[in-house]
Amino acid sequence: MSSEQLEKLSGLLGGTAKVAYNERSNLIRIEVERGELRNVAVQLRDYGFDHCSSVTVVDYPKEDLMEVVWHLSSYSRSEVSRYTIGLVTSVSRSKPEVASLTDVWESALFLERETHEMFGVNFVGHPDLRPLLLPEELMGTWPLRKDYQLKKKREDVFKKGGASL
Amino acid sequence: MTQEIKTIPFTYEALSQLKMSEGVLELQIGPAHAGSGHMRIVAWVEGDTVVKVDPDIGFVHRGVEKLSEDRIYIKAIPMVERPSLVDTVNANLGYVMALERLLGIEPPPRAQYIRVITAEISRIMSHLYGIAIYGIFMGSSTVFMWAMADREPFIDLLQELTGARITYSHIIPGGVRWDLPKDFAENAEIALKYLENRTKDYEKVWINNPVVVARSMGVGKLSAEGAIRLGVVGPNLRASGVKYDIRKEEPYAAYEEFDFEVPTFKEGDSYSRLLQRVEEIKQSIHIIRQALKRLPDGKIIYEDYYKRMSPLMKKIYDEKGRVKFTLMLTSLSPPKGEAVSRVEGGRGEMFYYLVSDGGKAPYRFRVVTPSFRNLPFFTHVMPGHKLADIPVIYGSIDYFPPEADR
Amino acid sequence: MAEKSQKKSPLSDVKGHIGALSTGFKYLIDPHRITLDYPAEVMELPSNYRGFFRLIDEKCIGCSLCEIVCPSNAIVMTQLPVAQPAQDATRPPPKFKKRPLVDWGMCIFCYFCVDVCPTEAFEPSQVHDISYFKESDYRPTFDAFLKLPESPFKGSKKVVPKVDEKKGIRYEEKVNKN
Amino acid sequence: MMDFLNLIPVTWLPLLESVFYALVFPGFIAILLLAFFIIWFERKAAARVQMRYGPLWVSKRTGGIAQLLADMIRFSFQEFIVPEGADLIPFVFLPGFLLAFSVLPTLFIPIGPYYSHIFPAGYTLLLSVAFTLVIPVYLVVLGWAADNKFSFIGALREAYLLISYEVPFILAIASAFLLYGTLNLVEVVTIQERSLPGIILNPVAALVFLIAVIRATGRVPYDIVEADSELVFGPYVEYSSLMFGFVMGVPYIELYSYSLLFSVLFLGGWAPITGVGFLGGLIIPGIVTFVKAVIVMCALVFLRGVYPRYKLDKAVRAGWSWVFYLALIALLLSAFMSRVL
Repeated sequence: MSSEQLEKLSGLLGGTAKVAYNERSNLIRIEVERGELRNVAVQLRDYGFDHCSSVTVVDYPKEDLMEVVWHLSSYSRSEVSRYTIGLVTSVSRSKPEVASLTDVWESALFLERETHEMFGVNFVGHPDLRPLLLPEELMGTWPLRKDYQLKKKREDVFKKGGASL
Repeated sequence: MTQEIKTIPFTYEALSQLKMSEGVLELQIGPAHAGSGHMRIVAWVEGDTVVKVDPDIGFVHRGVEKLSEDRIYIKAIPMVERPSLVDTVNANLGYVMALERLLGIEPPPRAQYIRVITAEISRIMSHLYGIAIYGIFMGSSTVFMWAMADREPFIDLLQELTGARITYSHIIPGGVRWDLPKDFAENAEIALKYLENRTKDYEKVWINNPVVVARSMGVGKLSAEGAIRLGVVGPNLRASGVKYDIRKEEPYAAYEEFDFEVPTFKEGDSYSRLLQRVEEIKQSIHIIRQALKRLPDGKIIYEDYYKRMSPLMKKIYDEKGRVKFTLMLTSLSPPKGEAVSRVEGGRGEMFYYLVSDGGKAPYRFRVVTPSFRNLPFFTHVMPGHKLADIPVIYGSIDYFPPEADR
Repeated sequence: MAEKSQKKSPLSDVKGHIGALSTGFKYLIDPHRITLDYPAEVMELPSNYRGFFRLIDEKCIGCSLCEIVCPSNAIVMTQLPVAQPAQDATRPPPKFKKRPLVDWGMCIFCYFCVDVCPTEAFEPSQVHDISYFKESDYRPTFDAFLKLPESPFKGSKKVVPKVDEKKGIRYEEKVNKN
Repeated sequence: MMDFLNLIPVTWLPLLESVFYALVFPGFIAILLLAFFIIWFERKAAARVQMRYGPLWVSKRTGGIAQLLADMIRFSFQEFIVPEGADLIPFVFLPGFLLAFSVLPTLFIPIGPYYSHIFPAGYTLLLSVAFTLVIPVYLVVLGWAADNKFSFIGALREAYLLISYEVPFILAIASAFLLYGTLNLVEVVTIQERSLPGIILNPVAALVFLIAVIRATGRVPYDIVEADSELVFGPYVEYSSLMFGFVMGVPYIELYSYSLLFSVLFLGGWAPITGVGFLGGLIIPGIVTFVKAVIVMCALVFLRGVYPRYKLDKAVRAGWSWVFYLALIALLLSAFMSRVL
């Protein structure tokens, strides 16, 4: 991404957002405070990043924080459609709560639902946070977190009368 | 005389507050159903009209992301292929590209060309599989058998190359595992010619078949603006008129050296999605021919890796064109950092996000597959249609449940 | 850009019906059959087909690289006693040797192990259609792992698949010399 | 053979002939053998179009013709499951009714000039059509009795399609009646022998008749009632074992009676060959009508290899629009043609 486009983008987002450019993956990483999240998202959408291609969480138990990452890219604006934006905001592990961006990007609907059931991040304002991939009895175990060991957890599922694997 | 389908409330809130009138029947088009595949489509039907659809997926969820966290990097290659079993080369290519972007290595040109050739053959097979499922969902077992049988020449091609029918695990960080056999070019040309004169039969029996036209034209309409808002991918996006193909927007693996066009349609209904796939098969044939003509010779694994091979491995590589795995490959530990790679699979954009902490196994590995991105078709596009349109829309978006569940 | 043609007129319906029926009839007269009469005719697979493989004991050095690289953890290294020579030679061979054992039920035939082995100790074969009655047979003993399983359909007619312009896949009778 | 006939006291002759008529030739035994052939032909023809072999291993030398026998044996060993919520009496007895009523029309369709000695031939056209109309009613009740959402929807679909396609069907029959001026099918065939076969006199009526037959027996473009990718198997979803075999065989028997009627009405029945007496008047011409009916059945059954499925609301709308107009045209055409005849 040419440097002046980068400057224009970070200038647009105001000083708070930290912008880093990963040249090999055409990835622009934007770290944002939780409060700032919504208006940065709205600015990005108006700038041209019109859909969300992935929502996920990178879990750091040692630093006791979870990074919630929205990956955005653009269908409509062809000069930026080459790049992916990684909109990152960090959340505490004890009470993981973040504003849901489904009203900004409707395509984040099922992605946020899956991230909720896998990590337990509560997306405030999401219209329909039911489990998507996992059965009801696994809600609450947040299987994709680092502290969920695959082997040990299988016995608990057996004890609770879960499906025998 | 296609009657106007009332505009569908696009926002999810409007859908979830839809009041259920008393005469509504809740249909569980469940996992064990001839028209649902490995998922349950819960449809609220009033008379013959679908009022609301809620897809309940996850029946074939393997947990690829969790499994990859305590396995060395190379082990994830066969695992990544399994969910999108019909388009294995693109899935494999996406993961390996993310790994190469972490490691900072580049495969030699010949390996890039072989990747493009196998990826395009895999795209043709994926489109043929999509047409087959579309056919059987609309009731024509002929097109199902034809499309499945027409994959056979391509399966035979890649079987000569890699030794497996579908799960090739052909692409490794830094290049590919086998070189093209000698008569690969002629066989490929024969297979492509066969498919070209088969499209005439498909046109007569399927594409211009009046029952197909009547059944799919105007069904599952999605405007370009709606497609962008719902974030759908692949042929379904292009059939709605959005000209977006990752091979053109963010070219990878030698795609910028070939000239091919990205076909788009305007109507965005099930019929144009079918035509979109046929057009894309023609473009893939065009690409394969160019790639085979201009195939550079040279190594199929990057130089530094070849130097580390033992004399026995070098002998095998020179004689049989087979890449042996050196210790470098089994104990990959890329530097700390993250990488994103996007690949235009047969069904659409495959998204890979790899975070490494310098260890032997990926710290976080995120896969988003095209079928998962096409889920909004169920909730937003199907309501308002007839019950008989559910399999038509389901078949036209080429939804593959194991790929959506990962 | 490839514009889709709108449905023109009922005439195109009639033309469509005739086209569909005539193509169907054409195939009714001379069908391009692609399916094989499986147990009677067996497909001859290419030489690099990834089928069952066996261990060449002399070449194996017990480095357990195959166990490390196997994606489905199908290979397990086992301790095997080494036959001690009668008189104690100057340097008696080690009492135990480590050899891999494969569980065919778990194996996905990706041939990572065959490709990682530094001494080419695995000999591949094209035999793939093997099934056992007992689940335990899927974990062969060490001596069973040294021999290649032969296909149960050795007697049936061998055909070689050839890509064909008109029929897609054409099967040629394989005339076996011996 | 001939002297054997006059051994039987004369008074018994009509009874024996009608029993033979009902049970052996165009009746039950012929239908069973034909069901073997037609189901095998459908699967084999579709297989040939679809680049595969179709049923083969059951009886390899004869190309798998005994497939239906194998299916029947398999069905008879399966357990017949009656769902809890199902309404017992209709659920269990209706398949039998369906089977019986689908065989009945063949009684009233003459296949030889000798027919009038066996049954009064006066209103054969009306009677044979009347019995074919009863079957869909049983189907709707059957779908309702099975207490399953999919079979309920299947039954409703049958009702919709029944009404929208019976009107053009009756109009086609009326135009045939108008064309020939008589309800007696034996006379219809004699008229066709004098002039041209019905399909040339009034092709539009023949087309509408065929479309209605495809809808009534659920052949492929119209297998909307038992659409497997939407309703799994329509009204028959809850059936298993032998009942399922019966219910699956009913459309084929219906197809047989319809195509027998079609060959008599439009293909000139036993036109070229005619004769007198039991053997010459019934068996030989009967075989000609039978072969014409089988050809019509093979043509209708072959559609499975070519077409996908039609949609319910489009099929119903088509039934009331262009199929209905075609039927009216057929009526006008036969009005005109009857002047010429």
